Amino acid sequence: MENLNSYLIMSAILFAIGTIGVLTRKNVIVIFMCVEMMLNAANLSFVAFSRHLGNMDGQIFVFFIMTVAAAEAAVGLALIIAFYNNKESIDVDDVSIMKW
Amino acid sequence: MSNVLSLTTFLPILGVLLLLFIPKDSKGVLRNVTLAVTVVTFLVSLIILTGFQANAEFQFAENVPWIAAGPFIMRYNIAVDGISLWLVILTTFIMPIAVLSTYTAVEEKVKEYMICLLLLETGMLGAFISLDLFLFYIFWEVMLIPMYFMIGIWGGKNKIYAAVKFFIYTMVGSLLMLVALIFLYFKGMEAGITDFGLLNFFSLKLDMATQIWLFLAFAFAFAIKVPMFPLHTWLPDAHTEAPTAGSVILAAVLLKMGTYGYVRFAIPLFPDAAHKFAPLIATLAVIGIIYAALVAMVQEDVKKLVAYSSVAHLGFVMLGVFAFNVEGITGGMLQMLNHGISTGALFLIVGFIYERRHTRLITDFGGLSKQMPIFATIFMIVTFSSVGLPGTNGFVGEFLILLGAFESQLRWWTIVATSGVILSAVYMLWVFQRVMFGELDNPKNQKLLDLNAREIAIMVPLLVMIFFMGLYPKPFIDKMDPAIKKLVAQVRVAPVNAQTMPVEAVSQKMPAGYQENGMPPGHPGMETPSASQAAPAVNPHDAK
Amino acid sequence: MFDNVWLIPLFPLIGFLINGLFGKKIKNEAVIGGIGTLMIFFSFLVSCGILMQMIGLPPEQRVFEKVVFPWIHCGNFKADMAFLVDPLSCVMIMVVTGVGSLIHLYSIGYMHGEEGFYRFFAYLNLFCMSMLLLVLGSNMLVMFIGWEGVGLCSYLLIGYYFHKKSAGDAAKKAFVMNRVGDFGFLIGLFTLYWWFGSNHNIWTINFTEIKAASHLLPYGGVVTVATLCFFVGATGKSAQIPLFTWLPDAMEGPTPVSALIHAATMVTAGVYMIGRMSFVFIKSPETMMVIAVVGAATAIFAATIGTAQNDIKRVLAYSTVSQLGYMFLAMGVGAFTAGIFHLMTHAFFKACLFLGSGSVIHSMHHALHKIHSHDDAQDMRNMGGLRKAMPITFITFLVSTIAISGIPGFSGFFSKDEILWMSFSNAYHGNLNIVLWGIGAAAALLTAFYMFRLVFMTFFGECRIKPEAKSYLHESPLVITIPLMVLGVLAAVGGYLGMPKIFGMLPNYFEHWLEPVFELATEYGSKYAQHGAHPSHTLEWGLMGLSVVIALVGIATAFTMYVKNTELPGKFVATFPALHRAVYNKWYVDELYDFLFVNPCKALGQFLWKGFDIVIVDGVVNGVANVVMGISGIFRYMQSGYIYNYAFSMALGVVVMLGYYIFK
Amino acid sequence: METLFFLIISFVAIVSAILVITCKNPINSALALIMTFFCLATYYVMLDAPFMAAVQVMVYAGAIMVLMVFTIMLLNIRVDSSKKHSHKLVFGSIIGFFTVLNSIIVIVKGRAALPTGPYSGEMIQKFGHTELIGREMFTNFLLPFEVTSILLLVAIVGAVILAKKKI
Repeated sequence: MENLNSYLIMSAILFAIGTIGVLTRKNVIVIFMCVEMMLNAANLSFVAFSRHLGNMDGQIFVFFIMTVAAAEAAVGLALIIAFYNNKESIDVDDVSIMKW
Repeated sequence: MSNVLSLTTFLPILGVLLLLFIPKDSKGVLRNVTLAVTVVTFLVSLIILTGFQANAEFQFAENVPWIAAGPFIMRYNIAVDGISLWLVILTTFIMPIAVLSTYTAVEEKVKEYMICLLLLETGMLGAFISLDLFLFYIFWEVMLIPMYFMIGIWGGKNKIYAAVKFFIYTMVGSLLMLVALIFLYFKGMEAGITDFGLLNFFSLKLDMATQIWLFLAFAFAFAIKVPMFPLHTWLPDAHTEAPTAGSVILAAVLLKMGTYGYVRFAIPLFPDAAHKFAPLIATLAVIGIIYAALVAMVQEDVKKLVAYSSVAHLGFVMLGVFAFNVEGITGGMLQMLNHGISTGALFLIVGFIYERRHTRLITDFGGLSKQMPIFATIFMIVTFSSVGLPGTNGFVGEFLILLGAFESQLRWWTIVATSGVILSAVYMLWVFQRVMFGELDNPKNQKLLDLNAREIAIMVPLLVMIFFMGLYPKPFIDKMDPAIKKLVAQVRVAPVNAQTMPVEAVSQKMPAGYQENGMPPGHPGMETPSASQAAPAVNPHDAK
Repeated sequence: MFDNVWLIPLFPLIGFLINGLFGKKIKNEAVIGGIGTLMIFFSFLVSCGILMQMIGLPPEQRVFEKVVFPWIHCGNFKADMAFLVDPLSCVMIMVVTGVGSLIHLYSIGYMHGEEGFYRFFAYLNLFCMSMLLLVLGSNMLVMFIGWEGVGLCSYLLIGYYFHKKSAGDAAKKAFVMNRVGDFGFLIGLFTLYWWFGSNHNIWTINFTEIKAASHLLPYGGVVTVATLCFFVGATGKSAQIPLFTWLPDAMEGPTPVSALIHAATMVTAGVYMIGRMSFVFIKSPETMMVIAVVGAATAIFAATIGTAQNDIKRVLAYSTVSQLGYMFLAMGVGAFTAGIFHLMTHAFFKACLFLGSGSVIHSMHHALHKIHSHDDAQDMRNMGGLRKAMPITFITFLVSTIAISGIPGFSGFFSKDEILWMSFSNAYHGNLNIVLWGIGAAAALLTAFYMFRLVFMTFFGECRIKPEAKSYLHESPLVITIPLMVLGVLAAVGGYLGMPKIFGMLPNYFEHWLEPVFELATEYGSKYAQHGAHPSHTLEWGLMGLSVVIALVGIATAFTMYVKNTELPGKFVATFPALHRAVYNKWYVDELYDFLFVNPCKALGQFLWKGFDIVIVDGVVNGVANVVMGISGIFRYMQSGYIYNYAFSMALGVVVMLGYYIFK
Repeated sequence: METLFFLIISFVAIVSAILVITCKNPINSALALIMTFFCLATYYVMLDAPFMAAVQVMVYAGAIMVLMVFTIMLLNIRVDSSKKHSHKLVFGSIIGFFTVLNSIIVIVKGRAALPTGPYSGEMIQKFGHTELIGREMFTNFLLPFEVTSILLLVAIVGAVILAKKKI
């Protein structure tokens, strides 16, 4: 087993890359994938800590996060399809009616 | 049957659940189910009425732990006494009538409308029976939301403005009350009170400055709801824009929340401050009476006129309540019921003609008596009830209020207020004359139909109550009397206490004679209230 | 019998309910009218029974109180639905039910064919019930139910022809003016209740209890305040200055209503109330003086207006106001018995006069209707010479006119002369007495004048109605003339019940009858009365003769002006145009009130609504809202709607917060 | 040996993660993301959590990514049409940089708590990871586990409604 810190740093890097993706990309699906990546980064921390502390709770949480991710994927993709049906586009810049 | 009170309160919610399973297009079913739910609620509430013992105790009490969040302990603590009993009954009584009045008035979004009505009923009932300050606050807010939607969705032309105005006005008051409530709770914690139970706070001895601030916060919230001059301007707008049932409920029950709040919370919690502010509040009440009457006189819209007359009537209630004697408060309580019935009936009447003509301008009418004799008769009876003619309900309350206020230190206020009796006759009769009398010259009015069976069925219970309460108010007074006597005893000691400061200032100059008079230093004259409270106070922890 | 006193108001109530609820379905006028009339007649029978029983009792036992059910009990306050039977209320119930029955009977004929026939009888019964509650109430609150109840019925009946705007206006005016009076009544009630309660711990509004405790009341002071307030109530109900203007307008109602409500019963409620509480009123010399002065002033003031009116009913209305002034004058000079006596005789002759005028109007209306003329059936200028067409009406009318004018032998003479004599000889008002008497006498002159003017214009001279209508003029049916005849007889002989002692022919039954009611008041009054030399019989005879002469002068003037020399009135008007205009327009009192009260109220209301409510209160509220909206209008540009902007700010926030905790 | 393996895996993970956010074609991004997920599964194996690794592969790499790829295909979006990418990239990179910086400082400066739980490496070897996690899941976390099913149900209903209707 490797040192805890290295896993955490790895997790941080993946999370940051995911953030950058969410902030910079315009394609909704890619943004969505980046969100998944951020969730996975968090999962990694959970598992690493769980192993370090000798406690299963973290892994159970990961399990739940995966469930949520699955649910999110289902609903989110449905939303994207609905959006595409309306706008013929999946560009987030086209979703700007949520303003003043 | 120990939790009949909860049953009454939450039956409408069950009704909401039932409604959820009914398709929204079957309007008839929706209406009938709602009506059935409200009628059943009324019947259940009659159990409370018949089982109620005419004493000063809180009855049908239910007290279970509810939320315990750190230092905050809220309990589901409900009960009725003579003060809230009749308001509960009034609420359950008015609801079927209000529902019945919407059968043809509301055609869009019937399901949502009915759900709003039922939620509103739960909110109102809950607020009347809560003995836990926090629970009260929650119900208080619960009432607000359905009403907001009722005005905002099913209202008239200017509905959004009216709804938002109503909401913001009420919300400002509520938030002040919330702050005061939490402050009061912390004060209570210092004195060893562990939850929000209202009865615990009665024995809390607050110093004058605290009392004043807390009273002001509470009074402000309630004054908006009453509404008292000059915080009344939301009322005409809300009433004019609200659908008929909304106006009826607003007038009949929601406004009573304000006055009830004074009787149940603001005055007994802060008796000294209440006494200190009595002249001010009486002044506002009297201004309200005269002012609203004068303004009502020149209204062009019938509904607005009725709304202003509400302000005047509730001014009377406030005057009676702040007389701090049995007659005044009994009169105030009776007047609340009377106003609920008479003004509710007036709004229904306005609703009837609005449904037929889609206008409420007085000038559009005239001579309707000829075309609608039944309507004319009912309108007249209700008008005279509103004017306070002896033999109708309006008189008993108004008379007791004026009598009580005249006995108290508010004598001069009373004399001015009594002149409101004249003005009320002026504006009510004038509008009656302009709508019902004269030539039937508007061609649109010549084809008007008289009331149908449903509309008559709506009005008959109200008319019966108008005469019953006017001719035989004894059962009403008897049930509320002990509770009011207790309240008066609780409050009456205060004048001595209110003079604490000057008396103590004087007593320092001549300590010898004064202290020997049996006045314990610090809280002169406070023995009596604690004694009177010791007996009835239901300890919330034991009650379970 | 006393125990059944509650039946008296109950019968009319039943009649009201039957006619009110089912009258529309019944349709048959005879049934409706029959129910209405019979119900009040039953009350009359019960009243007779009570009267008989009371006559059989010794005077000091003639008080009986019957609690029907408890009404308002609250704290110290206690008011039961209870009835008080004593000689005074006995007189009143006899008058109300007796005259009431006759007028009901009359109405069957008079209202024949009217659209709301059932409505009329329902209201009439309701009125009788309220009036009976008023006179029978054993406490002020029951009295007040009746007090307002009669106001209500008056409202309903004046507004009976609701399609006429003037009727609606008049009804409203009557109710509102009555309300002004009620305001006074209530304040008076409160004052008395509060004073007794806080000073002597006697919390009561019961007449008997107040009477028992009345020795505690001081002279003047709080009693003056209370009684003045009560008197305001009385002025409203009994149409005295300053609240008299509603009564002439009330003539918009059907004529039987005018007879019953606005002549015989309701308007006398104020007098009755003062009589009922004489033991309180007498304790305030100031109030007594005010009452006397107001009464006298009203008597003369209304009489002057009466001389210039052309509407037959309006003349009678002003005459009523004037006669009520007499009654108040009597009350004010402590001659309670005389006041009540005049109340009774006035009920007879004025009811007869109104019904007679109704008969005339009925006939005129019928005739004008036949020729499709729109001439006013009530305008005396259209009448004349009717005595041949309507002999019974004429005779009864004439008898009543003689009675009201104060010709010896008829009822009005005894009561009016008693009042005049008492106002001259009473011991309360000192030098004011002569003035009071003078005004009373002057009013008597005017009364005789305008009443005979009315008779002459209506029944004598040329017939001024369009010739083609003449043949349609005829005597009214029996159902109308029978009440006229009964009342005519009563107007003639009713006075013998209370013949002044000075005549020595008959004992003054009336005075003896009411003695137990008023003796306490007399006793209190004697405490401050200035007893001068006892006025001699010669003086009394002299004044009596003088008043007869005055009446005759009035009659003679009227005869000259309206029979012999009919150009005289025109000349008179031409000579004093301003005076005539003022009198004709009722001294512009209505306009004055409009200017002083009505218009300012409306203007104030408008100002408060448009100025205060909308501009100031709502302005502040909306202003706050607008400020919030303005500020948020700037901040809203932060909401670009682009998701990455929101995500960016969120991420930035997280980073900054984290950074703060790390680097702090 | 293990360190080297860790570094290789890390390298692959970071490169594929960067590919996710840089590829123009969403399909490519998706494939890169699958790669990242595999790397994470490898980490889990290294952390003595084989069950988690299996789930990771099945749920993420299998189910979710297939769903995504389907969506991409369904919508037939080829190339990200973004033009003004640069300034956003700068801001995004700054945020990303500071995120990493913050995290690393926390990780380096902070000290993890000492092991408290009973699940040591030996224990996992002895009983098997799947059994341990199952025991935990169906005893202490039974209620949340069941609630999860409702969440999924709601998600299914939501997805069906959203995808079906023309909103």
